[in-house]
Amino acid sequence: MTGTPRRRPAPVRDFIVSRGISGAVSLFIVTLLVFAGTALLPGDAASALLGQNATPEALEAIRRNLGLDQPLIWRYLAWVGHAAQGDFGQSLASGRPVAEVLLPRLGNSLLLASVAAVLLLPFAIGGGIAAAIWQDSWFDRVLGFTSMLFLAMPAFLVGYILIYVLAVRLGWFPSMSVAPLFGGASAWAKILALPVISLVIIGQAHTMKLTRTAILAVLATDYVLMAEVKGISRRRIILRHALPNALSAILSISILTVAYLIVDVVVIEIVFSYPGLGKLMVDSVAYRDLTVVQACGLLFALIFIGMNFLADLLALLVNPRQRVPARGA
Amino acid sequence: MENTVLSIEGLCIDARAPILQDISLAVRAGEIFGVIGESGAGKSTLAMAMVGLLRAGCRRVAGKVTLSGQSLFDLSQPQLEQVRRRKVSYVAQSAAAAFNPFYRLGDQVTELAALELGTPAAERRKMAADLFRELQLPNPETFGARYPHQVSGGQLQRAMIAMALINNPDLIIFDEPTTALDVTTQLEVMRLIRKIVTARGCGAIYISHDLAVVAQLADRLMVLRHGKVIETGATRTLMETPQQDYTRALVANKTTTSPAVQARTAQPIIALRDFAAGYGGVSLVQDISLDLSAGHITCLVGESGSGKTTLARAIAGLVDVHGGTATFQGKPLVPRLEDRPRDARRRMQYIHQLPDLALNPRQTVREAIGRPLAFFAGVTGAAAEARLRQLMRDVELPEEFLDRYPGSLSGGQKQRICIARALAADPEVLICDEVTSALDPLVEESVIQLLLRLMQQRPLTLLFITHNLGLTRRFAHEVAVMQAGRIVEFAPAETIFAAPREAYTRTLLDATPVMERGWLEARL
Amino acid sequence: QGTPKRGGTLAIGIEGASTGDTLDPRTFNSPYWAVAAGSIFNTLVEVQGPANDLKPGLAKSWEGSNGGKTWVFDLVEGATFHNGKPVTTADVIYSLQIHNAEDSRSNSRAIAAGIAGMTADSATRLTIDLAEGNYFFPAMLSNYPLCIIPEGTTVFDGVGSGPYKISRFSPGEVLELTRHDGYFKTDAAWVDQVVILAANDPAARASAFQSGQVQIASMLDTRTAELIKAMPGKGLVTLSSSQFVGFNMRADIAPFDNADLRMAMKLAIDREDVLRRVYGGMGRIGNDTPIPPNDPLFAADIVQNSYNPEKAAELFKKSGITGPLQLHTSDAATVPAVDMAALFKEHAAKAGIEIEIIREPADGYWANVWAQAPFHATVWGARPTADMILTTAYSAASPGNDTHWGNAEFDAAIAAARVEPDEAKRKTIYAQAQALLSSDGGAIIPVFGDVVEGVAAEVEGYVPGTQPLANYRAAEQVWFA
Amino acid sequence: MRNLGFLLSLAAFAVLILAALLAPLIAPYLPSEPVHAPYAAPGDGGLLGADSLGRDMFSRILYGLRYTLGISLTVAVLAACAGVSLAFLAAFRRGWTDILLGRLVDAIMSVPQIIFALVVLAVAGVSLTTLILTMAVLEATLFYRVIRPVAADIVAMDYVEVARLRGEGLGWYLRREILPNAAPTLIAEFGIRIAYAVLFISGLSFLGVGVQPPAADLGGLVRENALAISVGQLSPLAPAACIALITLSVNGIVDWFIHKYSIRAELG
Ligand SMILES: Nc1ncnc2c1ncn2[C@@H]1O[C@H](COP(=O)(O)OP(=O)(O)OP(=O)(O)O)[C@@H](O)[C@H]1O
Ligand SMILES: Nc1ncnc2c1ncn2[C@@H]1O[C@H](COP(=O)(O)OP(=O)(O)OP(=O)(O)O)[C@@H](O)[C@H]1O
Ligand SMILES: [Mg+2]
Ligand SMILES: [Mg+2]
Repeated sequence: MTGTPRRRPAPVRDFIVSRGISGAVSLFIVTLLVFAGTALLPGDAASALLGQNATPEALEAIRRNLGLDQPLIWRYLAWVGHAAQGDFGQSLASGRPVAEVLLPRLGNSLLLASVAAVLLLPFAIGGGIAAAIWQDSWFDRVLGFTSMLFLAMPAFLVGYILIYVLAVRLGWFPSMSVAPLFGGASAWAKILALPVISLVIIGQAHTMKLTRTAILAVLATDYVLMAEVKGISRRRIILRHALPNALSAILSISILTVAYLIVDVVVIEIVFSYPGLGKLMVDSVAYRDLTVVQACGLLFALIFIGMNFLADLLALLVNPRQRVPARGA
Repeated sequence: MENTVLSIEGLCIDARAPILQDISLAVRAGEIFGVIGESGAGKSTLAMAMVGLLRAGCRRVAGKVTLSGQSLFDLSQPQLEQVRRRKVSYVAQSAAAAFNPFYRLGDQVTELAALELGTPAAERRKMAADLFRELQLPNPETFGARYPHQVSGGQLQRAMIAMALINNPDLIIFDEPTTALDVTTQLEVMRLIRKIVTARGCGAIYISHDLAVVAQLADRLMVLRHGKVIETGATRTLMETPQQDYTRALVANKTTTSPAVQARTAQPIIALRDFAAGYGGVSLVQDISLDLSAGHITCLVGESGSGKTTLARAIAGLVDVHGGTATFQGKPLVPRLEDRPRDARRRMQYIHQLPDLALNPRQTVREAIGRPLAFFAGVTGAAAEARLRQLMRDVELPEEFLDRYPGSLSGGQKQRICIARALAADPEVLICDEVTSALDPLVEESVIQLLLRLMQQRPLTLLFITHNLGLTRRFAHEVAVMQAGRIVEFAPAETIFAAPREAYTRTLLDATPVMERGWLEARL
Repeated sequence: QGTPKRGGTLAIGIEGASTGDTLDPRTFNSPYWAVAAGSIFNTLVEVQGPANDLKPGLAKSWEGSNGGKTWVFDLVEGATFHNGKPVTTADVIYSLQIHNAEDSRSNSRAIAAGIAGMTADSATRLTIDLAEGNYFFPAMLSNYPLCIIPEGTTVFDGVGSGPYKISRFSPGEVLELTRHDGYFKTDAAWVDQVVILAANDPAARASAFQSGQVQIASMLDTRTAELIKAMPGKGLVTLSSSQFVGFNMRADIAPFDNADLRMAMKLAIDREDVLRRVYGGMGRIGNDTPIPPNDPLFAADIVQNSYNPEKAAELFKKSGITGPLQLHTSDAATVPAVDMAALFKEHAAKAGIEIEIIREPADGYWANVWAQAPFHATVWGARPTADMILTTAYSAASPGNDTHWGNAEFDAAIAAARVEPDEAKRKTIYAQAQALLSSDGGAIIPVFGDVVEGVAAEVEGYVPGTQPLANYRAAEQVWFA
Repeated sequence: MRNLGFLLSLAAFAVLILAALLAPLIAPYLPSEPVHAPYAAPGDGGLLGADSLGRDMFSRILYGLRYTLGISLTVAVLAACAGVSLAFLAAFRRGWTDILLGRLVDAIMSVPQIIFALVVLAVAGVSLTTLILTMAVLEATLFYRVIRPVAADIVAMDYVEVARLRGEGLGWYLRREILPNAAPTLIAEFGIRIAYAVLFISGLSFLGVGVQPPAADLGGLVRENALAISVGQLSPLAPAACIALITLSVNGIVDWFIHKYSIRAELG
């Protein structure tokens, strides 16, 4: 073998294919779950839509309109088919296209997640690395204890304390994070402040703990010991020998943190009335807004599966063992 | 001594319990100092201490380590690092784990040159290429561009030696550098080490648990056991006139031989014809024709990866059979384990290489041995108890061990339990896959003795897999030599050792170190 | 209070919004949409102040004749919609008619259905004929869903004639409005922008008000009111409102089709305790009718239902009903509803009646539980006239009859009151109706809690009415000091 | 240090369990009894003050503990039984069983848990049974994900092969070979799942789909009294602190356990 082969390395291609297939299978099961779950919601959509004034004829008409008279399988296929083209139908509650309802909320969720991630990741990952390097030092212990504390706290507690101290007492930030039209960027910053702070506080504990574990695993390897025996300085060992190898783990952790920030923040959205996807889904479940619930569920799963895929792919790309084929070319 | 590169005086290291006690030694430039000891004796701990490093949890209680005139444990961290960079190198047991998977080999090998001298990249590539050439690595110019996972174990080990040479050290520490390699590669690495030390005139520490290897390489020897020095001296003196019982036992000419056996019966107990087996459609062993004679010991030898285990497991029904025929006592052997009748499963017992993994840590010895009794023969209660005690006596273990968990037993004891468990089924054939290779030489010998005694007591046939040709020579009735999934030679032991027919068999025999003086020199 | 000033952005936090909201006036059915309607639209007639005085809206004057059966309205001149189109009688006719359309879910459908015919005498003069006489008809037209939109609107985009027009509408989230420059009332709409925030959670509303994020907050918890008032810059307005929280027993199905059981339940709740614990003492005892004691039409002479565990136990036994009664409640029917249910359970237990409380998620409550479960919490906002609440909530034919109680005598009484011009006689008729409701009706209305609203000190011009947020028209009234 | 933490955690957890068990004996009042003035401060209104209706906060917390702990423990036990047996089965059977279960678990886990629970509870209606079952299904997937690789490692051990060579039945493998060896991980995971379940049920109650009033678990208590927090009455923080104390003490115990048995701790 001379030199690395030019063509796209087979492991990456194989990975994309195999993970793509398994992701698709997961997604397929999710569509089944989501569809079955929402199709079983009590009181069918038609009567929910018409409320008290429902006459049998009107109900029948609406059912026909929504395709509710079709067999379940057919409805499922139609739904998946349309969804694949980005058409999630109309919101049963407001009659607007679901995509129109969803997109601004998705934007809000992404905004909140990315701002929180930008603040959270450097802090949490840096903290995790530092805690691993100075394992069992007072720094590590304090960090360990505080993160354990925050992991133990229910999210709404953090939210309420922040509202009380920063909004009610100090009046620094608005307590409700509803998007403002009048006021521009600084208003946005104020609106995002409290949910972001809560997410940073709650999320950092988890991310930091994962990072610390990942770094410790690398620091315990033979090649780090070897570098030490070679007389390489501590600093260089950490920066050049340990960190690159922990990189794939850190990348995965970061991406999964972002996924968590998009997807798993319902309680925070409720506490601050933040108009994100989670709140939309909670509200839509309450209104029996089937089409929106279906779309939300699918979107959540898609984000989650996609993020996991991305995490694994990045981990693969930074790891030469995975990226470059073994012997020969 | 003026040209002493390393001296250790009264070194004691504790973790929770003492690991090293009162170690003293001195190594001169140009000599190879051998350290021999069983697993866990403290060899690696000692090697680390030689570069002033203590593993996490370890504590130096007393003693001094002086390397190139500097007392390592008195130095500041930067000074210590400098000494490590300039004066000493270390070759680890597992090269695969000791190379950073993230960087190319060339960069890792020349990292110190870049750090210490600021050598530019182009020059470093040349340096590395020269070293690779010296170490007879393939394509020395481009070898450095590979990642660790792209080269073989033996090549990696040599790359590690190259890395050790880059800083022209006063002392190189080899910590079991050949343990993970097969005999032919081992011989090459041994030759290299000898050549380098002679050529460069540096001092070397060679650590191993294999007396034959150390005896060939080292000028002086130290025997380490349970963290204590048993004996130190010139290799020749030590080999010829050992002072301590332990050393004597190590050195002793192994006298056991195979038990006298009946002539080969016409009807083999197991017969394979054109047998092929493997995983997932790929045949890893092919064209196997082999007869196991009742009451005989058949040794299966061959280098690592040649398919020994695969073949044994195929016979046991654990690997898919792809073709050929197999008979057991004249009747066809059902390929799939699950399809075999219970009695067939009983009559053939398999003993694994690593007793640690073969015993369920959450079952007492009584449960482990008692289960086959209950399962195959339905023996329970008092009858079972009597059988259990008998089996413990058979494998020469105290009856109290019945209530112990495997965790509190030594490796040799565990392997005896595994043997007892196999015997509990009252088998006719025992398949032993390297059952002694994880054990220390003395323990290995006692287990072999046990097997031989058992064979005299009951009608047992043994298929014994090993890579230890010395053992095979003393012990086997027939030998089958495997290479690349085929049996290249199958003959009575005397024939194989006296007049090997195949070139491969000869290479294998030739590369196996023996304790005779001058063996390595003859092969340089 | 100083002189009115232009400028500023007013933020209002109020409950009752949802992601399914639309701008179709026929779907308006919550405080949030009442206030939104009051900011975007106009009705023909408005009510103002504690005495429910009728004021001109888009109609500058009106006149009833023919025993309250024929009404003539004259529209103001110069009123325009946000799109510049002038408001005409055609628009008014269209706006009222849509409530009676076939697919209408309007809570004002009954009002629209009572209209026998409408004639546009000119662009500004309109004659409305009613099927039956009703002297309260003008007041009824102040009901917020009856707001005026341009004729022919099919895509409901929120174009109205009101003081503010929509800049952004995010359902369940926020409604952002800017001043309508051509607004026909020249002494109103002082602030430049209005933001109406969906604040369904009472705690969120309270903290938004305290943190200064909103200047006006609806429905604050009475028990914590004092603590908020103590904060600098935070003013409170207390309304002796006819809004109430009650429990509905569906009189049409088992088990509450049993009158003894209904009375047993009415006697099994300790009204004094509810007033003290749920409303911090701020409110008035109710007598299971929607008419509060401070209303001039309140029937003071009829029997007051009050806590009597022994009698309740007796009636309960007599009813022959056993087993726990499931009471559905939710935050949607306000926090007091949840608390009151918990207290009710305690009180009833003393009478040997077991109540099992089912708490429903807030947001689906109105669609799925209210008016449907046999025993559930309800809340009714203040209405400008006694007739309206009695008709909407208790007449057999009304879609809003959430107790499903049908009593011909009662229906006849309120129909008679509507056409009775004599006040004293009217009062007697209403007393009779109240007696029927109180003794037989399906509603338990223990207390009329005062409504506490937060109005920041810098907000001026706020005229409290009987309905929340200055009869829902706070946005056009106030200015910043 | 770790031992101290362990002892403190153990003590705290024991106290909490005892408090829950003995609630009727310890609590000065019934949890539903309005005995103080609404929002009475600690001191005038019992040990921890009163809630909005004047019910005794301390008594309500004691009874709330019963719900929170009872539900969490039940959920963890159910989830462990289901998740662990499926994980064992998948690790042992391999093939389609493994693939199908793995995909199903992946799919369930790719919908955020709280959303999943909300949908299911909306479909099935909120009751103690549906609540516990829903949570148990979700937790079972987490059990599965952690235990399956552990079980797979064990299945790959030679001693399992020894049993296979003998021809043992499925029951023997699962009960005698895999279970005892997976036990430390399982116990640690069990602890983690309890802590998670505590937070989960609190979250659901907070969203209004958990324990129904007037009964309240700790999360429900926080929600009920959220209003008081916003006006600076801090007594509702007591139930929240209680939730934190439970999870903290369980974590402390698990941490020690993980350390003692050198279990590779899987997070999240
Ligand atoms: N950090 C440590 N803490 C506690 N005990 C340790 C530590 N490192 C090693 N030990 C123990 O010290 C003893 C000696 O270990 P060491 O690795 O030096 O043995 P060795 O002779 O190199 O064995 P092997 O042949 O298996 O490599 C062993 O019993 C080991 O368990
Ligand atoms: N489960 C498996 N699936 C696929 N290939 C395997 C499997 N197990 C072993 N092999 C491959 O089969 C070949 C023969 O392996 P086997 O273990 O039989 O060799 P061996 O002679 O026993 O070696 P050693 O001396 O190292 O034990 C090797 O190349 C190995 O990589
Ligand atoms: Mg070692
Ligand atoms: Mg092998």
